[in-house]
Amino acid sequence: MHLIETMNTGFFFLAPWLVLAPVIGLLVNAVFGRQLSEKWIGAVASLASGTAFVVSVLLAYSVAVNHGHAVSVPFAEWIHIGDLKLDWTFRVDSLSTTMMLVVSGVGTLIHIYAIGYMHEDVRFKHQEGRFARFFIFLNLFIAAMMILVSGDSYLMLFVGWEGVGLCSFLLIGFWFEMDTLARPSWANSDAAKKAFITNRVGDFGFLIAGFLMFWYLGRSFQFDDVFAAAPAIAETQRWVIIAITLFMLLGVAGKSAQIPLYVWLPDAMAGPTPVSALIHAATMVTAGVYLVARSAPIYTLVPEAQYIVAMVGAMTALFAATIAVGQYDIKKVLAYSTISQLGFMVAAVGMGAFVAGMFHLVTHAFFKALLFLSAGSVILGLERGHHAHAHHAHHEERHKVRGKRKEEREHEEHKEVFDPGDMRNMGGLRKTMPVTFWLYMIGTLALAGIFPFAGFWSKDEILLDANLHYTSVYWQLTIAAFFTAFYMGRQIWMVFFGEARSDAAKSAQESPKVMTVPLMVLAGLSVVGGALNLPFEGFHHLGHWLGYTLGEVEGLPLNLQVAGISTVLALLAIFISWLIYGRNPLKDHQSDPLKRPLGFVFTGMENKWFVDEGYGVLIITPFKKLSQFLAEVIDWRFWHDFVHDTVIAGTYNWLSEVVLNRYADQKGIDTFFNSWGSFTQWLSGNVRKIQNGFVRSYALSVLLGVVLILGYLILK
Amino acid sequence: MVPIEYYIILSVILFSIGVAGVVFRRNPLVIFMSIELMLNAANLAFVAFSSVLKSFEGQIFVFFVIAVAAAEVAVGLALIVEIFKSKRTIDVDQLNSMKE
Amino acid sequence: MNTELIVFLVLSLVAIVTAIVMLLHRNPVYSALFLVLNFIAVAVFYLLLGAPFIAMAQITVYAGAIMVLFLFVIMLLGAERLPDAKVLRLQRPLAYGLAIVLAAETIYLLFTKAGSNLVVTTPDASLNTMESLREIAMELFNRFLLPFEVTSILLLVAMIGAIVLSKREKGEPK
Amino acid sequence: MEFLLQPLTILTFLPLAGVLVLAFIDPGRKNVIRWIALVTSLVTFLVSLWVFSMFESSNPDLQLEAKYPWIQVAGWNIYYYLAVDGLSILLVMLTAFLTPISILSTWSAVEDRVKDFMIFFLLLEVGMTGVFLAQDLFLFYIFWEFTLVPMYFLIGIWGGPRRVYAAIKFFLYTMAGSILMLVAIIFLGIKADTFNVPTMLVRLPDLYATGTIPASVQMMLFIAFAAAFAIKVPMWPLHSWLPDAHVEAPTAGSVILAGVLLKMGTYGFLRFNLPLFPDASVQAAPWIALLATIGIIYGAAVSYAQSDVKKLVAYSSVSHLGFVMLGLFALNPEGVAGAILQMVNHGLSTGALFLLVGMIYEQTHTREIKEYGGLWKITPIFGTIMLIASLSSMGLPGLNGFVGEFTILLGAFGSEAIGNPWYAGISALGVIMAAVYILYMFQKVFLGPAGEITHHHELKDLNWREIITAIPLVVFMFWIGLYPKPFFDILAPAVEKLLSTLPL
Amino acid sequence: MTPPTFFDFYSLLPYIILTVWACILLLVDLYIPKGRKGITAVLAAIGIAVSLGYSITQTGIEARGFTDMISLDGFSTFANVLLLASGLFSIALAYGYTKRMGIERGEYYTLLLFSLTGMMLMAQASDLIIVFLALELLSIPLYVLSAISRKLQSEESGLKYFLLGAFASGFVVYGTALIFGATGSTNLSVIFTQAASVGTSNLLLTIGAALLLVGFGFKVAAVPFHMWTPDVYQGAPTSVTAFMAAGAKIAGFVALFRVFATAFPSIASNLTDILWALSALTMIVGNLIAISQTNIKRMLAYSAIAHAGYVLMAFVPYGNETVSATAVAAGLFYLAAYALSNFGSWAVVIALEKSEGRGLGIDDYAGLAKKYPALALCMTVFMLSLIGFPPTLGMVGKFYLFRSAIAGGFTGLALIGVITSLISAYYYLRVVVNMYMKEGDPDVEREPWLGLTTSVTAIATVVVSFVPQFLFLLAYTAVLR
Repeated sequence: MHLIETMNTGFFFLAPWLVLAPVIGLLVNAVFGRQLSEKWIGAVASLASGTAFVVSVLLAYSVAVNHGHAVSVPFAEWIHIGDLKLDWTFRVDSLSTTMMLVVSGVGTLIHIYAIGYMHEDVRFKHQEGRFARFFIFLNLFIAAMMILVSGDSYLMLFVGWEGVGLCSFLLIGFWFEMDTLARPSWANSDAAKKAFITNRVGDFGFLIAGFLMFWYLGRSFQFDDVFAAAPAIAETQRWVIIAITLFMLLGVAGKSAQIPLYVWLPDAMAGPTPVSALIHAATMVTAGVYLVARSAPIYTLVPEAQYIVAMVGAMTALFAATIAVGQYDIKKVLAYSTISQLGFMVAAVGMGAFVAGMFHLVTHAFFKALLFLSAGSVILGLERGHHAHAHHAHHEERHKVRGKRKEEREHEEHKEVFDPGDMRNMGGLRKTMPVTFWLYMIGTLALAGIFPFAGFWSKDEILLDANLHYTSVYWQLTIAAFFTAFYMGRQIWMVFFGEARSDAAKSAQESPKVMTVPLMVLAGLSVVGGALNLPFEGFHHLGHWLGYTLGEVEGLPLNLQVAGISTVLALLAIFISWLIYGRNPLKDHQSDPLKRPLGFVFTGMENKWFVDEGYGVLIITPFKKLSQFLAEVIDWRFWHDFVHDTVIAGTYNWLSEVVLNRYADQKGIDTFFNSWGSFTQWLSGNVRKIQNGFVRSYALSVLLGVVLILGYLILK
Repeated sequence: MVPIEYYIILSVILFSIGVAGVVFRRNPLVIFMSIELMLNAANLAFVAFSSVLKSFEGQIFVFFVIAVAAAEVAVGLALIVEIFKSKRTIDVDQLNSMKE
Repeated sequence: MNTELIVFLVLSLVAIVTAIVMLLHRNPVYSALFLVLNFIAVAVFYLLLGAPFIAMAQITVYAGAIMVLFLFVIMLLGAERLPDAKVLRLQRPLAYGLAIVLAAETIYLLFTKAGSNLVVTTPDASLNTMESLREIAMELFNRFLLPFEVTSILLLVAMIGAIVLSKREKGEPK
Repeated sequence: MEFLLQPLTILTFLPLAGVLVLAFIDPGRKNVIRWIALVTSLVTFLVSLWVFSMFESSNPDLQLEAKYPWIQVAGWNIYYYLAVDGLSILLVMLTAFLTPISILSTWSAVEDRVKDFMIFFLLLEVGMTGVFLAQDLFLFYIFWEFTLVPMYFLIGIWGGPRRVYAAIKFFLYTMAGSILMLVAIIFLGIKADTFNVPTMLVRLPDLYATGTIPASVQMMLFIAFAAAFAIKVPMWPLHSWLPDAHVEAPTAGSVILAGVLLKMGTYGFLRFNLPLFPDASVQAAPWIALLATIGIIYGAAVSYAQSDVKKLVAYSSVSHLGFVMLGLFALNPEGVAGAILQMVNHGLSTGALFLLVGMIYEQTHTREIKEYGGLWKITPIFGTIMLIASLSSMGLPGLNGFVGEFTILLGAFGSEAIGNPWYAGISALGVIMAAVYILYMFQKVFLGPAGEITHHHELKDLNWREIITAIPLVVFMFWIGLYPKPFFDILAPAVEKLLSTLPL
Repeated sequence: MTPPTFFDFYSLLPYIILTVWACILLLVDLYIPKGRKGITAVLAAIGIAVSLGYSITQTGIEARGFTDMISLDGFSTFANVLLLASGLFSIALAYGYTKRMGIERGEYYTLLLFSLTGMMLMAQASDLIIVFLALELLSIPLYVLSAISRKLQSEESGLKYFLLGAFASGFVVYGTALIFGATGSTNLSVIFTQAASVGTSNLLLTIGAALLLVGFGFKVAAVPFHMWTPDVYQGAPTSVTAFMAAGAKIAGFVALFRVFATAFPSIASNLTDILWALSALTMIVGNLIAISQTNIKRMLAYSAIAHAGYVLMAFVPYGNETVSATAVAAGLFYLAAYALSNFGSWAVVIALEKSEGRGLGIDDYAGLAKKYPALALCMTVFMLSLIGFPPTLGMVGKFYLFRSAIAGGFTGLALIGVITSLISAYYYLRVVVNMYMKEGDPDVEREPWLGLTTSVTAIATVVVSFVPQFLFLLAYTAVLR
């Protein structure tokens, strides 16, 4: 660890600007957003993100020229109390710069793309005012993500970790008053909430891991301190390390959408498509992978935990892939695909194949962003087609309802709701949207792992490692790879081939340049991205680069058997998908041809194996019931009303009735006053019965007093 | 000679009778008489003690008690008469207009 | 058993019986008359105890003036015999009970439990002289000057009080 | 009369000057009255800044002492003794800070008997500041009880439909706790022959060591003090008055109640229970931690089931204050400092929540969650500020709530006094649950389709006055969240000093 | 044969002035035309003021006079000042009220002065004879005053007070007789020396003291000797009630303190438990019953009972050498605090009382704060003071009481005290609730003397709570040694 002062070359001092640039961008838009035009807003936001990218490049360069030495750039003190010393310190090393480059690079491209996308999206939804808000959130996300990847302690990482969770919430709920089909609904906001809360469950794991770390591993959250202390503890208190890693795994599962916490990610597709691309495919969801990679020195101490991580990843990869097969929504397919691919990465880092995991992370960022953005392009294309069609048809009607509110009008216009994301509404788009089609093809091939696209190399490396370490993981991943190719093939055939199955698809229009150009860049990267880390001696660039941080690992040579099996399976899958979907294109309103042969299995896939419903029954409903019970029965009726108002009051009532009073009379109780008062009041009402106005009784009372006093003196 | 205890016991008995009268009679005049009986019992005790202790103080106290009793009677009887004028009865049980 | 004791016992019997009759008699006139008897009996005790001055005061002030006033008022108000009590029926037995307990407690405390405290002696009749009367007078105007004056004020106040209570201002309802 | 010129005296009693001026104003001139109250509270805030500028944060001892013999008859040894140290300065500042904000929030909310309202409010400020500054138990007790009176009126006169019930309940509950404390105070005062806390701290160890005050009595004293403070906090299960008081109180009252009055309870634990009864504190720590943990989980769960926004926020206080208690009785620097900071945080965030809920209530006159919906679209500024306050309340890193909650949980997790990490571990679940109920509230009110209420009311976004009211709170949420160092610098020396006296 | 000296008279000067003044007033009143009895009131007030002035000059002087019948010391001076001040307040309250209620009679003030002399004598008495005579001297005018209104309730209250008062004096006389029998004297200092030589086993003395306690307990309205209080307080004209509630109670306590602290310390171990029980019972019963009252006069009557319990609490450990001084001082201090709040609250009651005797329900206070904010504020101060809540003198007073109880080792009693204070908060606050939180249209008599009394007592209640030193000092120097 070197401090900035000792370094003579490099741009390390720029590190804070990774965060500051997007923050400035978002502040500019927040303050002046109303005055600025859409172009300016987009430009400011993209510039902010671009600045972060430039800084990332400079930092990467600096790391390179300093032979990969990790450098800490202190920025400010944060929390100093007792043994706790937390600072805002940036850590620049090869691992973090890799992430920075991916985040800011892909992020900038998506910013640019979003200028075009959101321009149309806000218009279709008649919400022009929201354009600026979107970019504010995007910049906020970049800032948070930068904090996450550049932090030099677990806590700073956690700050970014929660920050991106917030952005995810805000962006998923961007269209918070509607569902994905722009109908007034709670659906989008539900999805947003679900994402945040699920993430928080993961964060809980992270927090506990952090606490354990602090109290057992050297009272620090600094990566270096923790790593330094870990080996000794692993000798003496092994359970601590295991607990830390497993609790951290819970965090990883939350953020990177692994079993059992992946459920939020498919719903997150409620956000605008650039969000899906940026947050829910390329960057945020990979934070978990980054975390495990970052914690490599801890994980390698406990192989049993590593095995669990790998198994979780592998199972997720396979499980999500099966669901993807049964989806009709173009983005849902990609969402499950993302979960599945994240499973690959988590499995990789779990096995200790950190480089492979990171490699796949990078390439996946390229091609999955590409796929999502292209999907967005498709959706907007359909939307345009739909509007062109609908505008014509409903022109007359609109005049009549001008007086009504915008949404209501919107409402009535779309009585028959058109879903531009449903693949069953598509078909034959390769003719109307050729550019998008080709870009989508590249993404698909990369994802399916076809040689020589980027995905082939990275996935292959994971499979290589899996083959070496855990056979079960290897086979699960291989099968998942097969499914991947299959559902992507299915998608291509359904979306771009065959005949258009809707009016909108017929009149779909290609997207503007501002959207397609970034896609082309991503497509290029998806093609050549594999070159980062080819499995040949001397070409392990990424491995070497990450080796600065993770320790030099010898790159694995190409194993033709593994590569062969996966390639053959992928091609086979695409072929089968052609047999089913390509040869006989889907007709309008025709159900999925797989439905009949697979039966309930397909129903399971289609309905996500009913996991959401299971959670509903097992966790959400019981929690709701419990809290209702606590609130209404325990707290209010029992504690507030019963104990305070009835028990205390009742006991005294009973006492006063039995002991003091034969003429119980409740009229005196002023119901206005609180119950505690009324019990004493009642009691006192009974006592005062003795106060009956008779002189004789009063004298008796005096006499009684005297007799008692004398009696006491006798007894004393 | 009669032992002092006898006097004291007698005085206690008279006092108790007076107390009982105050407690259960309803005619304020009789109540008042009972109070006089109590004072009288106290006086008896005083004189008895005074005689034993060979001190005049007790007797003098008794003298003052008698004077005070006279003063009380003046006021008390006036009150009773007034009440009778207003209410046409002197039953103390009827004096409960304020029991709430 | 000497004569004095016999006198004492007889008189005390008289005193107690008259007191009880005073207590129980339903006609207040009889009550008042029995009280006078009681006072007279007590006055004799005073004589026995060597306090002739007090005995005289007892008879003139108490039995004479005060009780006459009582009788006067009773006659004025019509010697009302109150109807039976409708409420607090328990009052009477309670009063008996508690009064007996009170007497028993006091006697027990004074003579059984505390036994030794009271110096049990017989009264000294030597006080029973004219000399002692003079002494009382001297005491009264020397040591007890202040109480004496206060008593005078007290009587004045009682007088004012009685007047205030009975005198109606002009225009007040009768 | 020299004591009148002491900074802390001025700070405490300055609002009285406003009260005096107000007393001679015609009740009909409402705006004049409002301005006078506002200016008074602002000047008080300026004085608090002046006090703060004189405060040396590196000094762990009591500072700016104003100590004058007050009642020195018959062995009473009562001093007029105000002083501030790292434990209290933040709360003093919070009080001075929240009062003008609350007054500003009543500008259009209180139309009825404005003069009385402002007088009570300023009196309340006197009491609260006094509680945080008093170093003599007698003086403390006076301020402590005195705060009840104006608050009682604020709830009872300007509150909701069941205001009288709530006001009386509030009064009796709080008083029920403090009377036990009164007995304990007197007992201590007699044993130590002084009511002056610093002196008492010097004398008590001897009394404990020699057995003049045996351990069991120390525990009873601890409990007597704790009774007063725990009701005020309120700790589970003594929280039953809180929902009533909060729901019925007027907005400004809720803000102050949540923002400052509840802190008096936790502050009491910190200032009196810990140093005065060190052995008992250490002994009681696991039990308090248990109650705090139950409170955290219970409060969060109950919040989630509320249909009334204000009630939801009120119950969230039970949960949040549970964190504070957990931190205090972690008895390590992380926990205690975090707890103090969390007191401030809770004042800011829950104060802001009540403020904002009040602003919308003023327009709609309903607090039923289900009648709302989609407000963010109609009132974007309001929604954004509410979002920030909500996030702060649920402890999002970067905002103030996180710093407090994290340090508390961290402290409690490794606390020797509590003895096991389970309480902190379970309490951390409260972080999830906080997200559940806060997001539930935020979603149902601000997200989703436009609710029923928007059909009946033309909702307006915040006006300038309301924005000005809310912005300072937001600024501090970010400040403490991003750069809490100055705050911890203030706390650390005093906390270290406090903990050094505990038998750990 | 030693004629009384100048010192004898000097030691009793305030009393003598007042007595003489009262006698003269009685004559002067004859020449004051009906309907202008306000002049009598002013004259009476002047007399009290003169007496008060002399009383104040006696501060710090200790003397004994009239063959040790009376003593002048800090205690008596404090009590005299307190009593005379109460007298002034009582006249202020009566000034307009008597006219409004049609009971404006010159004798009213004369009787008041005589009663006051009785109270003062009570404070100075150092012989049981004087105690007894003073007791009667203060009581008899009160019996008459209670019945001075021609209303049935008033007469009824007078008779009840009289019968029960005489009954209680019977116990006092009998108790005195027993004490005399045990010690051979009625002089307090003689009793003290005699009693000390015999010790705690002297049951004759103990019973005598217990019977005295009954008598004093009756005067201060301690449970179970309290039952006359609500009826009498309710029936008597309110201005008389106020005087009774303060003056008679102070006098009763002063006598209790004086007699017990100077004569009976040696038998404290016998009496402490009795005092404990009386105090606890009084606090509990008084406060509990007060809750259900709907008539403010009755409510204040029960509150007066309850306060007797608090004062008694301080006195429970009176036998403890180190504590008894504080106990007496605390009691005196509290009595002063109580008297202030008492007169204030009665003044408000009078202001709201209608000539028909209406306006006495607690409901009649609804809306007072809106219409008469100053009056409502004052009433709030009094209520808070009676609860024992800062910033009022009542709080300081209660603190003092609890302190001496705890110092004497009676923490349990202090606990009962604080808990019953909590209970009392409930009914006092109900008045405040009515005034501030309910709608109503109360009507208030605006009388200058009433207003003055209300504001002076309210301000004093608050201000003195911040600067209680001088009162502390006075109370502390007033302790009996």
